[in-house]
Amino acid sequence: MKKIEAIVRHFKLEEVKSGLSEVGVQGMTVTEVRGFGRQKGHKEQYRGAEYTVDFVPKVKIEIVVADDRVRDAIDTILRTARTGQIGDGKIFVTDLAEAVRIRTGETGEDAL
Amino acid sequence: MKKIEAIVRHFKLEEVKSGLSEVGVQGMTVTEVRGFGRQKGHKEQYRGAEYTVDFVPKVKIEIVVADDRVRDAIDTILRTARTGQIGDGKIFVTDLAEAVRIRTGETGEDAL
Amino acid sequence: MKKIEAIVRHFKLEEVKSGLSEVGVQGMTVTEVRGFGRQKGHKEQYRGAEYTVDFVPKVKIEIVVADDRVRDAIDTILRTARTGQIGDGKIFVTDLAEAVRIRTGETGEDAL
Amino acid sequence: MIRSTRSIERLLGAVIAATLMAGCALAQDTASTSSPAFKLDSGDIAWMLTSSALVLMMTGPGLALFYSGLVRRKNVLGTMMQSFAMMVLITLQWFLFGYSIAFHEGSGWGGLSWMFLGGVSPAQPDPYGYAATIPHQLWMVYQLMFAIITPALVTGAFAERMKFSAMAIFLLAWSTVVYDPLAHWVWGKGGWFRNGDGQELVGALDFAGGTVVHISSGVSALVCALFLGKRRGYPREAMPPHNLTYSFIGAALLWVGWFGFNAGSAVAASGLAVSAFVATHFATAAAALSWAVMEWLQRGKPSVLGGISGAVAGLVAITPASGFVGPRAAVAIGLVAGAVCFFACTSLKNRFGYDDSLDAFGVHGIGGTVGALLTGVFASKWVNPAGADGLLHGNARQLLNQAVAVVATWALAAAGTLIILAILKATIGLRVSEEDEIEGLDVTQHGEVGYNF
Amino acid sequence: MIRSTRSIERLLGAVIAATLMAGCALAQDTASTSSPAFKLDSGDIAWMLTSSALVLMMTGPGLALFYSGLVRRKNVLGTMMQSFAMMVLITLQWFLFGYSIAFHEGSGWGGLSWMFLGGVSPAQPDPYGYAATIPHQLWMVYQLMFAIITPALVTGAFAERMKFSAMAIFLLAWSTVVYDPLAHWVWGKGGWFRNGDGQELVGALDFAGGTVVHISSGVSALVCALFLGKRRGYPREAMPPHNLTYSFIGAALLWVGWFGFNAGSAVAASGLAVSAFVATHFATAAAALSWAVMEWLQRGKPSVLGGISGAVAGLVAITPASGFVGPRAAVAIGLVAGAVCFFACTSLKNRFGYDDSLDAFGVHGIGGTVGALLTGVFASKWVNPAGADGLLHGNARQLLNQAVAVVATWALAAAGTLIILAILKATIGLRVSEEDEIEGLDVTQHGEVGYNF
Amino acid sequence: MIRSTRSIERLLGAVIAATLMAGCALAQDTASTSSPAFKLDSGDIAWMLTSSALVLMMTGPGLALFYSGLVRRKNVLGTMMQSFAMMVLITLQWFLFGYSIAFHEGSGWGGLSWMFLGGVSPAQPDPYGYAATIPHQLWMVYQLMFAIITPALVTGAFAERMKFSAMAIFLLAWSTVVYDPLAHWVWGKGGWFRNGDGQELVGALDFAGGTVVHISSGVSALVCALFLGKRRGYPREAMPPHNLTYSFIGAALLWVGWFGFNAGSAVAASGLAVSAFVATHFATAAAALSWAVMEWLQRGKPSVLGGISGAVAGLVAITPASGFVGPRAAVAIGLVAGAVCFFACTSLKNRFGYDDSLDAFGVHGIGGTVGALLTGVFASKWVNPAGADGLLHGNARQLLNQAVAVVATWALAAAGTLIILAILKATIGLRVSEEDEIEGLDVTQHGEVGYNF
Ligand SMILES: Nc1ncnc2c1ncn2[C@@H]1O[C@H](COP(=O)(O)OP(=O)(O)O)[C@@H](O)[C@H]1O
Ligand SMILES: Nc1ncnc2c1ncn2[C@@H]1O[C@H](COP(=O)(O)OP(=O)(O)O)[C@@H](O)[C@H]1O
Ligand SMILES: Nc1ncnc2c1ncn2[C@@H]1O[C@H](COP(=O)(O)OP(=O)(O)O)[C@@H](O)[C@H]1O
Repeated sequence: MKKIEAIVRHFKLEEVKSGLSEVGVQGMTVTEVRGFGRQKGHKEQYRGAEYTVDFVPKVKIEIVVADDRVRDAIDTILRTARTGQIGDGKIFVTDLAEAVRIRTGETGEDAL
Repeated sequence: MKKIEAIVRHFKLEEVKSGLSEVGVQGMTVTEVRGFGRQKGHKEQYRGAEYTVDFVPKVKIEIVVADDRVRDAIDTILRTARTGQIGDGKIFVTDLAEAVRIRTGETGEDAL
Repeated sequence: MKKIEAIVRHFKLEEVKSGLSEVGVQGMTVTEVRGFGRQKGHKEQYRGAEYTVDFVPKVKIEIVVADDRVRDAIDTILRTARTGQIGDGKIFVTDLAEAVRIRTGETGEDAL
Repeated sequence: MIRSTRSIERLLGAVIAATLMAGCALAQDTASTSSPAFKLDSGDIAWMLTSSALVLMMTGPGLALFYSGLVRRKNVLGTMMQSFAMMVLITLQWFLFGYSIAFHEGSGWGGLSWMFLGGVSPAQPDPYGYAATIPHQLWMVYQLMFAIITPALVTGAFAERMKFSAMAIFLLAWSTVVYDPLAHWVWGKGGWFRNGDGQELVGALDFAGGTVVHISSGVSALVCALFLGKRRGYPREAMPPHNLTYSFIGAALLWVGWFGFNAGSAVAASGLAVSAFVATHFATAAAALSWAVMEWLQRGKPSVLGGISGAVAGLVAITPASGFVGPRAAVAIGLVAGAVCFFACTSLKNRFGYDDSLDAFGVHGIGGTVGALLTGVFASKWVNPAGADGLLHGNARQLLNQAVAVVATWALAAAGTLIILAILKATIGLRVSEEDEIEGLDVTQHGEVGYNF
Repeated sequence: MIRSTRSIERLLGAVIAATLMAGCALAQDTASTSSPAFKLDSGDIAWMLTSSALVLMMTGPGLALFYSGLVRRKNVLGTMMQSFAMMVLITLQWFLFGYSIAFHEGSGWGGLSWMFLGGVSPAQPDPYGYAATIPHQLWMVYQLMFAIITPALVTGAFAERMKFSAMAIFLLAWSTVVYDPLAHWVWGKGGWFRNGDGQELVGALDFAGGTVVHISSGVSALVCALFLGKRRGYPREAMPPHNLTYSFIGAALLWVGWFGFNAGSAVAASGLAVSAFVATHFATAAAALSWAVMEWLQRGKPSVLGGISGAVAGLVAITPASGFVGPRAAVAIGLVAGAVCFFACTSLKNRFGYDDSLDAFGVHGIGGTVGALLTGVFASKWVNPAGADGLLHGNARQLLNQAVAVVATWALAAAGTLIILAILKATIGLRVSEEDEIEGLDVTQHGEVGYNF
Repeated sequence: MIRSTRSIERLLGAVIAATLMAGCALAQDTASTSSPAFKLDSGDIAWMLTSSALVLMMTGPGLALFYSGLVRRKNVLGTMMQSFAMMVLITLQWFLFGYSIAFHEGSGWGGLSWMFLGGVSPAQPDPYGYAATIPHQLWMVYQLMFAIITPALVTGAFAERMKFSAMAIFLLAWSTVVYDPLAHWVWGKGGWFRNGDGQELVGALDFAGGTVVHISSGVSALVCALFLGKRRGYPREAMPPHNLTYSFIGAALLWVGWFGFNAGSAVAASGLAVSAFVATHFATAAAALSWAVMEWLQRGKPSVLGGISGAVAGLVAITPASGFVGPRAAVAIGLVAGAVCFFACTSLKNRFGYDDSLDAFGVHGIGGTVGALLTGVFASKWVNPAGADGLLHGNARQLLNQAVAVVATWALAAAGTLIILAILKATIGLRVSEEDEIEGLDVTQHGEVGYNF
């Protein structure tokens, strides 16, 4: 099993979710994050104070999938999350040692 | 060392935390997340617009433990986070290459 | 490639970010988290009810770097995030199987 | 017996609407015939229009904010909706028959002669001298604002767990069988406790609603808390206020709006209104200090929630006394009320373990009782010749009268509440399901969420 | 042709400021010469001062909260700023020439004799009898509050996508070529629809602004929604309100403030003011119930947004009628308005697919039209001898008059809006760039964010 | 020397409570003896009751929201609590002796004859003609609302870092040694600057508190900012407002409430009140425009914070002038004030580097000074015969008088503040510990958090 973490633009979340559902990914966990990278932030001004906000709001999607689904999942994310502009985000993949479904105690790919 | 990530229901957090403390887990990091899975979301209606909200609020608990504590920790989470209803959540385990305590620079299991 | 997760104090974020930028880390992803550990929380009282809040607000910084940059990155975090007081946080390092830049599809270290 | 609660609920809405429609269709509005024996005063009208607006503001957004800030995020809209529902439903009940029950002449109740507001003139004062210098409709609408906030106060007791439909029916019924008669007893022409007519059984002083508004709502709240039972997880789970800043804003608006409530109860822009305004303000400050100092001494820190709770307790306690006492007595009443309500909301509640979620009993029930009794201690004819002297001015009798009215109010409120709740429990049920309680009222009762940050 | 929009915008600001400066410098304020034939009434002044404050409160914070709660988080400040800009810009436009256009004597418009408020006395009533017992300046500033809120209402149609500069210029122009003339037609001395002078073309009843305020803003809103086009992603993407609690607070403040709007339109603390206050309150409750019941029947749940939308619809619909009907007719108007506006904001909007983002048309355009027409049905000389009888009182003619005024208002509003928008689109452009729309108005237009939690 | 600060603080609370108790017990309220020579006016009373409520609303929730929106999330309650504490503590100080110091007859101060409000009648006007047509108690409570907001304004300077106990003691002392005497000098019978008695040293015009309220609080704020030092991390760390929407709501409520402040200062529902209302409104809009245009020109974007800051600057600057100038002069004053305060809060502050956290000095100190001086330029006897002519009407002398009053106010405020702060620093200490500052005032001072989302 692999854990895929994708950091994508907010307004792409729905599309990515639908895409992943279509290729059979049945669960995912989403977190609000702030990203720093090539994409520029913005400036804010409050009376005399001026701040450059380097962080851009993003969402992180985590999905755990069986090894043979990884390619599909990555391709789907690449397809649905891409705008072609700087700041589209990243996909990071890590190996997973174990997965457990809390409700049933099932482990491994059965837990997904 | 292993990193255990457990995605559980909000109102189970306290119980899980106490349970883990009892089996000797001394630290953890918690994140608000939204989960998508078998558990159904809800509908919202605002004047003419109707939305199906597929994501359910969950909390993610991350704990890093020595290899010999993993079993205990997982069992504790299973016991304390379970309601038996769909949506109880998952536990994911990954190998950790290194841990460092920022305050002291200690590494490995000493850092926990 | 390695993924470095650092849990640090809120008000250290800017410093850590600048430090990392200086040693050539070009991207990072930040999440608001709550930490439980040796550092004490606080008490809240609302009329008759008294709560002990064990969780302390922290930020989690995630950076993915090439293997040869790991040492530098960790050292930088240790230097910039440290106050010497309990609660400075942890650094966790995991191996990364793959990284992809969504915009271009580049993989591996090119994706960073 | 009843098969589908949901369809019943819908039916109910439709029936109410249809009744209103019918009422409107059948009865064309006509202005009252004129009578020469009155003199409207534009200053008094100006103040009473303003006061009416202020008292409405107390419920929405005032109380709605005060209460909804104290619940958990998932119930913020449900809690606001309870106050809002009173603004809507009690207004229509008042139109249909509520005002008539409360303020038409009668001993136990006022009857139904003023249904659909028939005979309530926009141009002339009421026939009984409730308000000699303003049109009858203005008195009617001003009193409506009181009728709205009173049941809204009760909602604090069963926050975060009652079905919206049950809440609506309960409070409509409660308003009809508890509030309206009680208002009649204390303020209505011919009412048993109405001071000064010479026909009353027991002359109790209640300037702006210590018994009618606060004891009635507070005691009913206690009954509700006991009857419905605790929130799931109480007191084991932490249930801190989700947005104390809302409670702060709400409390500040309550303070401001309460000038309409108390000084407006002079029903004129007169010296008496000024006196009530001043008494209200000083008692509020004193009670806020008193609660905060208690907290500081007992817990080591004065809190915002403590300060604003004290202020509300002071506002409650001065309400019955506001037109009968000067600023010194007001400060004394405030100091006592702040401390007593502090104990009611902390030690007392914890000792008995009921889940009066937002302390409607602790603040309104106890604060109202303290205020009603202290009115019998501090009232003075120097301040208001139309009132009575209290214990300190040599008239121990008045304290007794106050006690009688307090007991009667407790009894009516408790009995009325109990009966309605029992009937509703046996029919449509009172509480949301456990699942819905966990998910929250906003999504389950209203299909919305408060914040989408 | 125009090279740099940005510098033009800046220039514009500077020019406005300079003009104001010049006006101030050239024309020293002088008090008007005195005239003996008037009698100020302190009660009326008190009520009208209060009403003016209340109507300002309707825009800020009332409407600003109501609207900004409905948008997405990234546009919360931009939306508030639109209401705030009206408080600032229309005030200065009124000072420069707006008031003169609207209220100086004339048939189609009032001309420019009262520019810089010359001749508008702080001490004496106006020369035409708009308000006999209060100083002219008070009438002027009270009317200003109406002129502020009307364009602010329009902003609901193009929320989340219009450039701040374009919005400001559009609404300044709109106020000048739509609002001011329309106010003149309906209320101004010599205006074509002004009832009761005997000089009018068609005597339409509009007590507090059903045509002038609500139809004009609502219809213009529809034109804006159609002309600007939908928000990026609408209706595919979910765009739930980011903070319904704000909308609730806003709606409650609108309700409270509306007493100043409607009862204030009696321009005295009189029986008529009381009658308008009462009609307003009961219609509002009825409409809130009506909308909520519709929702309950159709969707299975009554919502907070439904309840408050219904309340606002009721407030809108009763506005033109408030000084001409009693409480029963008010309830009837409210029930109809709540249901009709519910359909307008749900079925109608979805059928035609325009993106009237915050339902400015559905609530104000439709609600205003319903109210204006029903005024012609329910109006009664019993309630207001200075008014007229409606259909139900045997005068079908009045309904026709109302219809004429409605049509004229629709026409003026639509035409005026269209022309201004077309000009602006061809010059500085109306919408923010797609990127800016995604990032939000707060950061891109104002360099700020609403919440830093 | 002092061993336990905490126990001292608790003691203090207990002592205050005990004193109040004693005062209440010893001194029974009695109504004043009657005197025939007065005539109350219900319209004036109505307006002054309303104004008193409006001015209280300015502090809570108005200013509390305006300020608390500008701080960081962790200090939101602490900041609200500072305003709330003034509502409570100054009320009781006023009751004990504050009112007597400020308004009893005397030259430098009023003495203690009216302690515990003895002799302040609810039924008759005050003996000195402060307010001829309303009861003395109404004047007293109206003035109290001014006494509350003034120290609350000061809190903007030391936001996010002062101990609650120190803040409370500091502002109680400040109110006693700075505000009360100053109010006496400018408005009190026999005061050195009180215009029109013929006994004054220098006749300065201050209609509603340019010197007494705004310069005094603003200058004291600067002293506080310098004396306490910067917030930890300022200006290196980003400290953006945590909730600008609150600041917006607060500013809008300030605008609305300020009508009570300025038009209420006519102490009657008169033409003068109307004139002040109008001047207030137009100056505010002009200043908001002026600030926003400056920002647009200098920074490329007009901001919400800029707009509302400008509005508040306008309200401040027009305050002393509001009863002496017409709308044109008001617009001129607003335009100047907006621009000057913009520079004070941006360039000036950044140049000198003090941490006046919420710009209490930049807005109130500078805006008040600008207003006080411009009053001496634009004042006109045409507008208010009881006032004086200014420079533009041929009386250069008045500008000088204004300058003298301004200097005296700066001096008193600075000296008083410095002395109290120095004493407190040497005893209980002023700032929270560095740890507490990082954790925030909410948790460390009050044991609560603002939001639990
Ligand atoms: N080295 C990294 N480690 C972790 N997250 C990263 C890293 N680099 C980029 N990110 C995340 O990816 C997001 C997009 O990166 P950015 O450089 O802006 O654009 P792009 O993905 O087009 O190269 C960032 O906002 C950040 O959240
Ligand atoms: N494949 C997955 N990858 C990551 N998170 C998942 C995955 N499947 C489920 N989850 C998380 O677990 C939560 C519970 O899953 P769900 O399918 O609803 O119920 P259950 O755990 O009982 O099977 C989800 O809300 C989601 O946060
Ligand atoms: N075993 C653990 N697993 C995951 N996170 C941990 C663990 N221990 C500590 N943390 C995180 O590190 C933070 C700091 O830990 P703490 O024990 O308070 O201080 P220190 O880092 O100085 O030892 C905690 O708030 C928590 O977020």
